[in-house]
Amino acid sequence: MLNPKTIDDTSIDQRVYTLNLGPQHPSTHGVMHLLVTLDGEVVLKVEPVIGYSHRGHEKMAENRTYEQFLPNPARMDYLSGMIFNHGYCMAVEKLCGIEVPRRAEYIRVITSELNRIASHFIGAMDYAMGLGAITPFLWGWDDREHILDLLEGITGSRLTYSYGRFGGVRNDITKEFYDGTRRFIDRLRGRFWDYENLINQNIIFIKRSKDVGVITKDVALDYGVTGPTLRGSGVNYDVRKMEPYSAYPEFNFDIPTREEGDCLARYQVRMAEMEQSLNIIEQALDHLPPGPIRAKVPRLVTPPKGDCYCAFESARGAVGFYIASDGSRIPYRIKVRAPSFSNLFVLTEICPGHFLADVIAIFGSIDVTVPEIDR
Amino acid sequence: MPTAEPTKPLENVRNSLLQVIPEAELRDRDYRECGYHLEVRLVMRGMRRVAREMKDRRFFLETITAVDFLEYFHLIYLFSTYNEASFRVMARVKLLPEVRPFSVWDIYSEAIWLEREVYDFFGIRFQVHPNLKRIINPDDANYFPLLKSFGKTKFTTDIDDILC
Amino acid sequence: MEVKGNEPICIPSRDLSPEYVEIPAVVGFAPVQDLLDLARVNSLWPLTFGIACCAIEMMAAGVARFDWDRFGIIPRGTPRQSDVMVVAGTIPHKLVSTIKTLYDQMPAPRYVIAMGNCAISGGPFSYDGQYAIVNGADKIIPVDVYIPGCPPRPEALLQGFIKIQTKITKGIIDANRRADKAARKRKK
Amino acid sequence: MIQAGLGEFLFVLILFLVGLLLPLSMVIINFVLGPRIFGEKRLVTYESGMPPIRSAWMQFGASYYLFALIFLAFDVDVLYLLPVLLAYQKGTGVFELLEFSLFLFLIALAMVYAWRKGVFRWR
Repeated sequence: MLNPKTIDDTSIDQRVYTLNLGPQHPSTHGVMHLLVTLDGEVVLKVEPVIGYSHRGHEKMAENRTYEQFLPNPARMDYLSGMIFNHGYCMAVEKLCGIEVPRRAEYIRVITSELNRIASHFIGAMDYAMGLGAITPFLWGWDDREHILDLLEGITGSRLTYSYGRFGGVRNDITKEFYDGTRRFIDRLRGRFWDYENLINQNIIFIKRSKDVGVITKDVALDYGVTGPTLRGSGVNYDVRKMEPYSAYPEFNFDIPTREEGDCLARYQVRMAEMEQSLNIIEQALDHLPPGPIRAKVPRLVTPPKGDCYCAFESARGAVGFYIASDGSRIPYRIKVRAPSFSNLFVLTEICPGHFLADVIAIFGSIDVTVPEIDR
Repeated sequence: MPTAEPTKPLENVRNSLLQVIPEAELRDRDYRECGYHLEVRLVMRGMRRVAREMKDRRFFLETITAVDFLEYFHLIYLFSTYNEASFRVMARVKLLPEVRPFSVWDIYSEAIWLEREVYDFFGIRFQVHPNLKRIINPDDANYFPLLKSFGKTKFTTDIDDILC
Repeated sequence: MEVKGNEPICIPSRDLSPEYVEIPAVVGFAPVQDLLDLARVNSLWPLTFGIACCAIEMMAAGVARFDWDRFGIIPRGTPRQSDVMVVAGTIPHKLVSTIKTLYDQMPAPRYVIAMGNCAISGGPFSYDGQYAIVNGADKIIPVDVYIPGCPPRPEALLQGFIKIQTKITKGIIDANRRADKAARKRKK
Repeated sequence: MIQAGLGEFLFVLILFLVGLLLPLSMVIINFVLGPRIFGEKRLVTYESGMPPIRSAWMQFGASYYLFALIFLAFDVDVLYLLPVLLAYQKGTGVFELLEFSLFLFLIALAMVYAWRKGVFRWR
């Protein structure tokens, strides 16, 4: 086979050509553009080109007060919008030193974990659809609609939530939400058995996923990979456990990891994480403390001079909000550390040598959201 | 396990960094208040040594970003660990606008794209970079968006060093 | 592309450039065309072109619960086989040439749905000094139906498709429905 | 008598005419009834929205050709399914089943041979 290092697409050898797995492609989860250099079916080089969904969030942050910037985080990674929203509120609270009442922390954990399950449904089932399995895609989205109904009941929106406020959450959870979540937990626990039968033992799914796109621990460290993609390679790094924030220390849940590091391992980690999230929600609902849902916070938050970096775990990995404030109402600089950005460029390391169809499988198993990369 | 003050690993990193770059200024920061444990303030020359030392101690490069303070830039590197109680080290480099910092891409492969993003938004040209071109903005764009001089930004004029 | 930061970015508003003018069919016989329109209405194949958050709601409209298959809507991967282009999401400058290329590669008759505030007017990201996005899809390609919302609910997207159906059949269905209602009232 | 002889070949003529007219009529109806658009990039080959990097005329690997051959083998034998039905109508079903499964088995042998030769491994 030709040596990937020395080949580029202008080489005289006719068999090598470069293909645009471009912005508009059914398998690229949004407008991701992969420049794939191929020798027949074998991939020699993959170069992701990004920027097709760049909206200038960070420049907007320098024109908006902290409150006006609230809707933006949920539109960065719209699959785990609730987690980003709470993360941004947590970053500003850390900067201003605002204490969040325990009930609000519990509500944040419940809604974040529900959003994580919804995001994993899309991540895992889009991966399965990348391999041609349409039924799990329909099942996954159907179960996800239950979560969206629950969250829409209390927040009013299905995808891009602005539910968090500095110092707590906007409104309390209702009785229907409480009962609905209980019913949802029981229903979903029964459904995992169906997914197990439909996909996990499917010989085609296993043959297409096993030993495909193996990410070793060193490569993961070199590229700063975090999240389920990293946990599929055997490193149990999860910001909820390593740097406990919000109310997570009060729940016991474990971090599922797999040792193989291939596409199947990442898929299994996502499915196992859904069960862990269900445990967390159940424990949070059992011990939901009474009390206020928002701390006393001035209408316009003016944090002191200084900067702070607040890390939290989204469905795709370790997200970090770096906020530098100059003491005024408008942030001086907000930098969002997007996990998808680091997870994406692992492709350039692990894709050479696979077939083109495997590149789509690997890209699906890494599960990135494009606007989060381009911010 | 809550992050009680991880004295043991933090001390190791502090001592090793002190040996590697004696001229840098190390500060302990309270994690609960600012999100990182150790801040290293140094000049551009020492940055590659810090990166190599962090790579040897199995830290991963969380992000590279810059903050524009009109007369100078702050180039911010964040390192974090996978394994034991995670703690975060921030390397802060003060750059004058025309200075071309060294690239750390051969130590951390992810730095290739992180540095391209910093160049794309701030115009900071890294030396010895494999292909330093724009990554997010259109290739024929002639502006560096996140500079304070570009476009609309409301910021108070009395900017001294924010972080002191 | 010369972009200065401080004044707002505005690409000259789309004059219906000649390349987008549809050349009508050779046989312009009305009843035949109406019959064809009725056939086109019930098999609108959208191009799977989701850019951002609205794409997720577009997929949700395609899945079991909202199920746009009822209207004969089958998403197609290539522009060569699609009738409707749903612009779902924000349009950065880097994507403008792609949208134009895809729109050109779609055969006539073709329609465009601008889904979400970003595609209508730049939505939550359009402000004085925005350097990255184009304020609205109609600055690039002629748009038939605008669906407000951020993101709009899947039902709103389905209603957008129905509105396109009414537009295609030039309101024939509504006219007949109104005529029947008037007739029933007169008979009472 | 010649006419009688000729009569049997009438259906071949009909088949040929239908085979010719059907696609032609589709193209003509489409040309006549449908509107047309001449966009600037209409004839550019579609490569997910980007200008194609190289023309599609290039040398392909040999394994594509072998793959196509094996597909052809099975495609042709599917073609035989229909005439077999018409031809073997006399006896009970068992004979036809045996006859045809033997035919399928022979073609499957070709596939096993290709498999052993490593055609499906693409290297």
